[in-house]
Amino acid sequence: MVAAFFTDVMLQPLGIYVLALGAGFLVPLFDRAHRGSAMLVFMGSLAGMVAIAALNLYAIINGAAVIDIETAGIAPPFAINLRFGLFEGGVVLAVNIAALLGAWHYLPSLKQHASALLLYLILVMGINGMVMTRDLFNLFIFIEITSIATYALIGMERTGTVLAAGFKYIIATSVATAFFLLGTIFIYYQVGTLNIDDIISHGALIHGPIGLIATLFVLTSLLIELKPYPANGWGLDVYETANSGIASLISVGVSAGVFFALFKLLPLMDAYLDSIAVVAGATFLLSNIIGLKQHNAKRLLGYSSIGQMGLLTLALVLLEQLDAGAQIALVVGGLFVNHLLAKAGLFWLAGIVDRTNIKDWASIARRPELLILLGLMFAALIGLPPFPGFWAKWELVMLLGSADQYGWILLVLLGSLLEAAYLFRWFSHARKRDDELTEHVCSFWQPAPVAIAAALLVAIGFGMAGTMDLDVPAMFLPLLAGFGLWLIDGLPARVKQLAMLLAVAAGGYWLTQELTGINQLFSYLLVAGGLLISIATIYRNDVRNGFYPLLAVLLLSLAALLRASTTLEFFFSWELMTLSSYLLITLARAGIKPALAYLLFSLGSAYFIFAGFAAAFASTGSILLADLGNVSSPGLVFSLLAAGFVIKMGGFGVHIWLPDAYAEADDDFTAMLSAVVSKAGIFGLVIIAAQLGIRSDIGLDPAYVLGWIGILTATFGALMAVFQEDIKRLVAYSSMGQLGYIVTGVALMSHLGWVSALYLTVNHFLFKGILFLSIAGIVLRTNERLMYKMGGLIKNMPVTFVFTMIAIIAMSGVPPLTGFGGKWMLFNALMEKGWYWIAALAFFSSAVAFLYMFRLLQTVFLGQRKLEHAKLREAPAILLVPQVVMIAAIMAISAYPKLLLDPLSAAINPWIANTLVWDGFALQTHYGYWNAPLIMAIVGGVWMVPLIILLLVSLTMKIQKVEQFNIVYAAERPHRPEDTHFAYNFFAHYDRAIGFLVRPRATAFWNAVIEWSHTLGSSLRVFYNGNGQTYALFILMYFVAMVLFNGGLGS
Amino acid sequence: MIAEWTGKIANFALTLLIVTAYGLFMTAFIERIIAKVQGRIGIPYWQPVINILKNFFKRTAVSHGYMFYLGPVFRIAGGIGTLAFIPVIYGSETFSNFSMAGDLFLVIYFMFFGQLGMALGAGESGHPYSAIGIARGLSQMTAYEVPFALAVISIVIQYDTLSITEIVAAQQGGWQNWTVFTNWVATLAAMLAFLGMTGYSPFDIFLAPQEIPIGPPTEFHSAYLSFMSLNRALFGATKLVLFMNLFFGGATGLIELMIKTWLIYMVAIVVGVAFPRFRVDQAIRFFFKIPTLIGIMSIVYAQMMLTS
Amino acid sequence: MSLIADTPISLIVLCSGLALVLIGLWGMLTQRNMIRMIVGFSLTDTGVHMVMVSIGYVTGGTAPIINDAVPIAEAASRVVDPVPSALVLTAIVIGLGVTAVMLSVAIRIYKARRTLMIDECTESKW
Amino acid sequence: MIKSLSTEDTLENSGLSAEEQQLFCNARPKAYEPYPIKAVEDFANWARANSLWILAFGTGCGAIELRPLMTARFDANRFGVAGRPTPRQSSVFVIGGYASVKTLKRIIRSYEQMQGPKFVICLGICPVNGGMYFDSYNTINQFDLYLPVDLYITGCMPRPEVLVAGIMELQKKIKQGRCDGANRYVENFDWYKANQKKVIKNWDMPDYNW
Repeated sequence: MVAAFFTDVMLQPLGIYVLALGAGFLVPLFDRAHRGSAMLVFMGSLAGMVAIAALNLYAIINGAAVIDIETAGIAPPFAINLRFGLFEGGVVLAVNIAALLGAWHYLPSLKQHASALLLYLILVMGINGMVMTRDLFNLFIFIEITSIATYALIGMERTGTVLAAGFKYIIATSVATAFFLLGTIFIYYQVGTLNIDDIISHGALIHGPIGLIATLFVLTSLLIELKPYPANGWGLDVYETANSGIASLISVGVSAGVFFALFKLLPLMDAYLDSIAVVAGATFLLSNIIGLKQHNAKRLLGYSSIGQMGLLTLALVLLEQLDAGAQIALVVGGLFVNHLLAKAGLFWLAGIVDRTNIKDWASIARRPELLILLGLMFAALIGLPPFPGFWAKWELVMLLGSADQYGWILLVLLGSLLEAAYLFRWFSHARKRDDELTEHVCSFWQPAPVAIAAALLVAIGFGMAGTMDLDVPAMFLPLLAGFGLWLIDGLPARVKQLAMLLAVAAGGYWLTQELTGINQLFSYLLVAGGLLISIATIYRNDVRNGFYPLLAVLLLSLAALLRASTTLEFFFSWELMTLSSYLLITLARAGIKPALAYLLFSLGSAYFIFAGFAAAFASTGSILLADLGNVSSPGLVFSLLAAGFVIKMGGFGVHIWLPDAYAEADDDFTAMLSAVVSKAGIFGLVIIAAQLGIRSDIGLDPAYVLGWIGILTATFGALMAVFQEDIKRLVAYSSMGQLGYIVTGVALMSHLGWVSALYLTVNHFLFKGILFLSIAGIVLRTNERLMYKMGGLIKNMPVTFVFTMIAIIAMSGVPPLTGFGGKWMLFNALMEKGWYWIAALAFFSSAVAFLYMFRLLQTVFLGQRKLEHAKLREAPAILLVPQVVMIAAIMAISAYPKLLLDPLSAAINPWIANTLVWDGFALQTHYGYWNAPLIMAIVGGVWMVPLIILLLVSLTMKIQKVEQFNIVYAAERPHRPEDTHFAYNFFAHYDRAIGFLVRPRATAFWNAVIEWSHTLGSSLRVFYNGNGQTYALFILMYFVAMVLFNGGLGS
Repeated sequence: MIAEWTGKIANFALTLLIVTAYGLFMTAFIERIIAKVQGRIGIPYWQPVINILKNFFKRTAVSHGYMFYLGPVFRIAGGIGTLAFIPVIYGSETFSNFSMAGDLFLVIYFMFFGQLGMALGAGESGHPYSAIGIARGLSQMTAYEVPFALAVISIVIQYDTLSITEIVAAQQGGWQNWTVFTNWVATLAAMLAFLGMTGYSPFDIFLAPQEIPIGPPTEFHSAYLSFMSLNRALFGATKLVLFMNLFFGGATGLIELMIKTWLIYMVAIVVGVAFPRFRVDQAIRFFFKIPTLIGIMSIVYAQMMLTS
Repeated sequence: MSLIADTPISLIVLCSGLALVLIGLWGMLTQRNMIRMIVGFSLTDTGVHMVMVSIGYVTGGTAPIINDAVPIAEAASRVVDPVPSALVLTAIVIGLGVTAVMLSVAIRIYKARRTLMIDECTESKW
Repeated sequence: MIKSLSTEDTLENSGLSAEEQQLFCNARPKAYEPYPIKAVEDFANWARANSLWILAFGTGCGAIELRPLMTARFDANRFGVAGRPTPRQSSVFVIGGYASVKTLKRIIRSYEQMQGPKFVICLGICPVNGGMYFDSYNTINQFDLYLPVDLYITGCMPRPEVLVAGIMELQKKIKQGRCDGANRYVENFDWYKANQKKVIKNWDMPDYNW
């Protein structure tokens, strides 16, 4: 009998109500007896709700029928009925889980009054009811129950601020619900039933002004409950002031219920889909803009929450419009779960950390677990892989693309970018090691709910990945490796380094083994090269928490990028690479601020690529990279993708993130960034060029523009490098310039152009790797980055000097080393193409490059050595080892370029017919010829002969090796190395001549952009003046506006 | 094979000898002309040789380090190499050198080889004046490279080749085929750049014998110095040969070579004797204005030639 | 006189209900005192209830009790629709609850900050 | 070839602080033998004689007499004479008239920075016996106590013609191989140093300025 009751009632969805009400009665009783047991009952009943929802959902997923509960045993419409279908089940389960975890977090403050426990239960039950009920009036009742419970919970607080916010909330929602009631009754008046299904089936009966008013009242009050801009100040105030537990439940639970109600009633709203979309889209975008100005943690979360609800509504409506009902589960469901868990988790985190101003969040800088949770939640919110939001956004954008809704795509991506801006700014604040801030203390168990939420997010994201067509093991390998290494992050550095190298080697090999063609070439460059450079990381043996796992993630995601066969896989790995490199930059002490810029620009580039892929999908309907070539509008797709890749490579105008990021990152990681990571952009560029660029119908224009961008990047990169004092910034700018040549080479869309581009790519990898590793050694020894504070180091670090010199000759393009080949081929290709102006600029920029190259050698290695540097030792051997390998490669390629050129041209031949003509050792082009081995021999000869002569002559002389101050100093003697070493502002005269070209205009522009957006934000939030009546007025005006907008007067 | 290459090397050695001797002679000759302008007699013709020998016969020297020691070697290697890649006399196997190794682009880039090595050597001397001189010289170089590059591009468009031999071949058959007449715009730009290249006044600030005693070579002396003065003669002559090949129809014999190069050199000398010195930033701005403009025009001109 | 007599009672109720709603809103938007705002709310609420009742009324109808006085055949035309009345009961209860919570919150606000003026509770904004 | 220092041929640069010691070379200068083959030595001397690079360092009032040498009137270029702004490259040091103590310090440094063979010409009477400054507290009365002199051209002031004559005389001496001032300086290095340090009180430079 009991068992029967158990199975028939308790395990049914109805059991949720039974549990809630039953526990509601029991809690006060137990509370009288014993507080602990009351809490036990409370948690038990919540857990029970979760269990019931889970069991029934499981049953339904396994094909059980949708459960219809008819109260009082009478069929609808004569009695209220509830429904527990797939969607209801999912939402209910999610909400209950959030409620359970929220209760865990909220318990400390809940348990002060037993009634609070009761109210919490009622609140949860109300949400469940909103989701399940199929009766319009019943929906109203559940809304009110939820609201009352919420009011009461807020009212529990004693502080005036919270109460005031609560009162505004009450006023606002009660006005809204009053209208809901009116709408309901008018609908009943016309349809004669309250059962939602019947109403929908007799939707035709809703007609005339009354019908319009009725539906609009219902719709608008639901929208109001979802807090649309600008009628949402009341919600923000509650988010800001209320306890994090209640705020989280309002943000995810109540909104979820209302949102689902909207979803249920949507069939009635067909006429108003557009206005809903506009409202939702505006809310998403504008609340994210306003978020930029916000520094109050919980209010910021409120803005983000409102924005996310807007995005959800927008997605729902757009899918409805494109009648892509099939994807609702994936897109809306994904976004919903993402928002639910991440936002709830963030509210709880805010409760735990309990710092109002996000600038004070540095207090958790030394709490890695809190930081990781924060980062995970943020990543999930802006839809980075592997979280559900990523897949949902991907699907959404693809759908929008295929419907040519580019405006909406722009809005979604822009909003996400803004959200990323303020969320990760917050993360940067939290990362700052600010010592005077008191460190945050919290018990070990306090973050547990957040952790569980994060785990659920990852798990769901992983699950969703299974439903996409995606090579899951390959794509998740980086994360897996990173996780594994993170587990052993406590071990000594040497062990971690070894494990990292092994993991990358094995994983990289497995990922890239069966690649061919260009991908294979890049796999040597990115994976093998990355491995080579990461050997250098051994030169440090401090702890470096998180460095090695992230490095593994980075390198393996690069490998996965090469392996990607679909745009989805490509984008997935791309985002993974962006995220991991961002975090790696933040690991450096001063790297946090530049890292933010790096991340934002990288996300910008990623979104360009995203849009490009969407456009491609729109025209081909396939996400295979191989099908990119068949798009009907190659110009658009090419431009979008190229823009993305150029941003990632620090193209002219969007380069401002590059120098700071390169300069402030860890020294060995800078080498990785410049030599390896930057190649990802080149890879993408080459791929799309191969797929789209050589299409005849694309027209030369995008490629020509790309060529100009490339050469301008090269020129200005070189010019700006000339005026740097910081050695790393100098080489960073030079990196930018060199990449510019490569962009131009790719843009040439000719065989020779591509060969030169790839050749330059390999060359750039070699010499930039050497340069940055030598710099790492120098900085390690001198603890300086300003070049004028060094000097004369050739005496202490001869090996480093020689390596640097070779690298610089290889970069400068002076024969006989590799650089010349690249320049020669590029020049020939440019002439063949007839791009004479670009050729001239290329010539000029490579001449300018000499200035900074010489400055680097002169001011660091030559000139006067400082007294304190007299005892410096040579750079550590482990830093030199990779350099030796790269020097060897440079020498080999210089002496015998065929070694490199044959595979390069073989990789290109599938796309463009080979044009390399070999005459013996000499490479022939239409214009000229280049016989590298002979050049090498001649240069060797003409260098050896005078050397021998000089040695012979030296035999007849007494040559005295002298010290640094034995110089002709106008019949005086030098006094301090500092004032004898000509290094600071080395090219002052050059600055006087053409310095006006390199005043930081791009920086000024981007700063202005930041300024504008913040100003816009502050002017958009004037509505939130904190006055409850103003808020109520806005709500009223919202109703009026909706009615007018939807032709209320017309009909 | 071996014989062939030894032959080539022997030929090149001969060319090297002749060009160097000619360069030294030219230096003295120009000195004497300047002297005449100033109403003096001037140095004997063999003076440059004596100076070089004198420096070789120095018995003491100092060294600031291995890069300082190698600087002059790099310098003269740059000179010799540049010559090695240029065919000196058209149609003569003996004087074609190793021009089969690379084209005009190689020559232009190899010119930097010596300058870079020299700069490093001077840098290690630790003398501030060296660094200043090099900083000025390099900046000026980037400036005059612009009109020069434009002119080169223009004639590459015109002759549709980068091979110096072919460029010369295209100018054979009468003075009217010389670039200076067929593409005078490019020649004008290039000759303006040439003023900067030779490093005579008004573009000799980076040597500035008074303010920064003779700039980069301040610390060099003895054998180092003689290497460098040898190179100065050789490199100067090489540049003349290059300009003659590119713009003045090359030479079919030694006499023609000498007359033409002498005339080309005279341009720089006349300007140098007539004009005072530019400050380096003035020099840079100068090259970025009129000469660059002319260079741009020269490319347009060449394209018009192609179309018509 | 006759005008009022002719107009059906339900219409009068409806109009006055709507009027009440507007008056209530006017009160909530203009009165700064929270208690007055709450009064405004309950006016609105009552107005809504009146509207609901008026919707269900059938002119000259009797109570919705099916007996020999009202045969089933004529029920639809003769009896008042019972549903709105039922709804109104629930609505009243809920309105009551909401008003109660409002008042208690208002009281607490007064305790906490010694004022009932809504425009003095604007510290959380922007 | 570049030779490494052994202990006995180093100087203790007592004028320098310990910190500065490492910045200056402390090797003792070495004398050089003539070339083993006589013909080579003669040829070398001929070359040296015909390429006299004068250090452009006017140490006294006589410097004014050096300038006209390069003008059209005297045109010393004919004899291979040229001015050179850096001692490293010049081979002749013309002490233009009196040398004050203050200047002597610079003269010594510049002389030591010249590469041998190097020659010193004393111009005017002052370097011989102080001339009109014979009782001045800060003028060197007898120059060859401090540096080896190869040629005196007396007079106050000698005109450029005399200077030209002197240069030709110097050339003659050089050709005969009789100008070994540099070696004399090295051989009697300690004596010269002692004299120099006697008059130069603030000796803040290495004992030999390489």
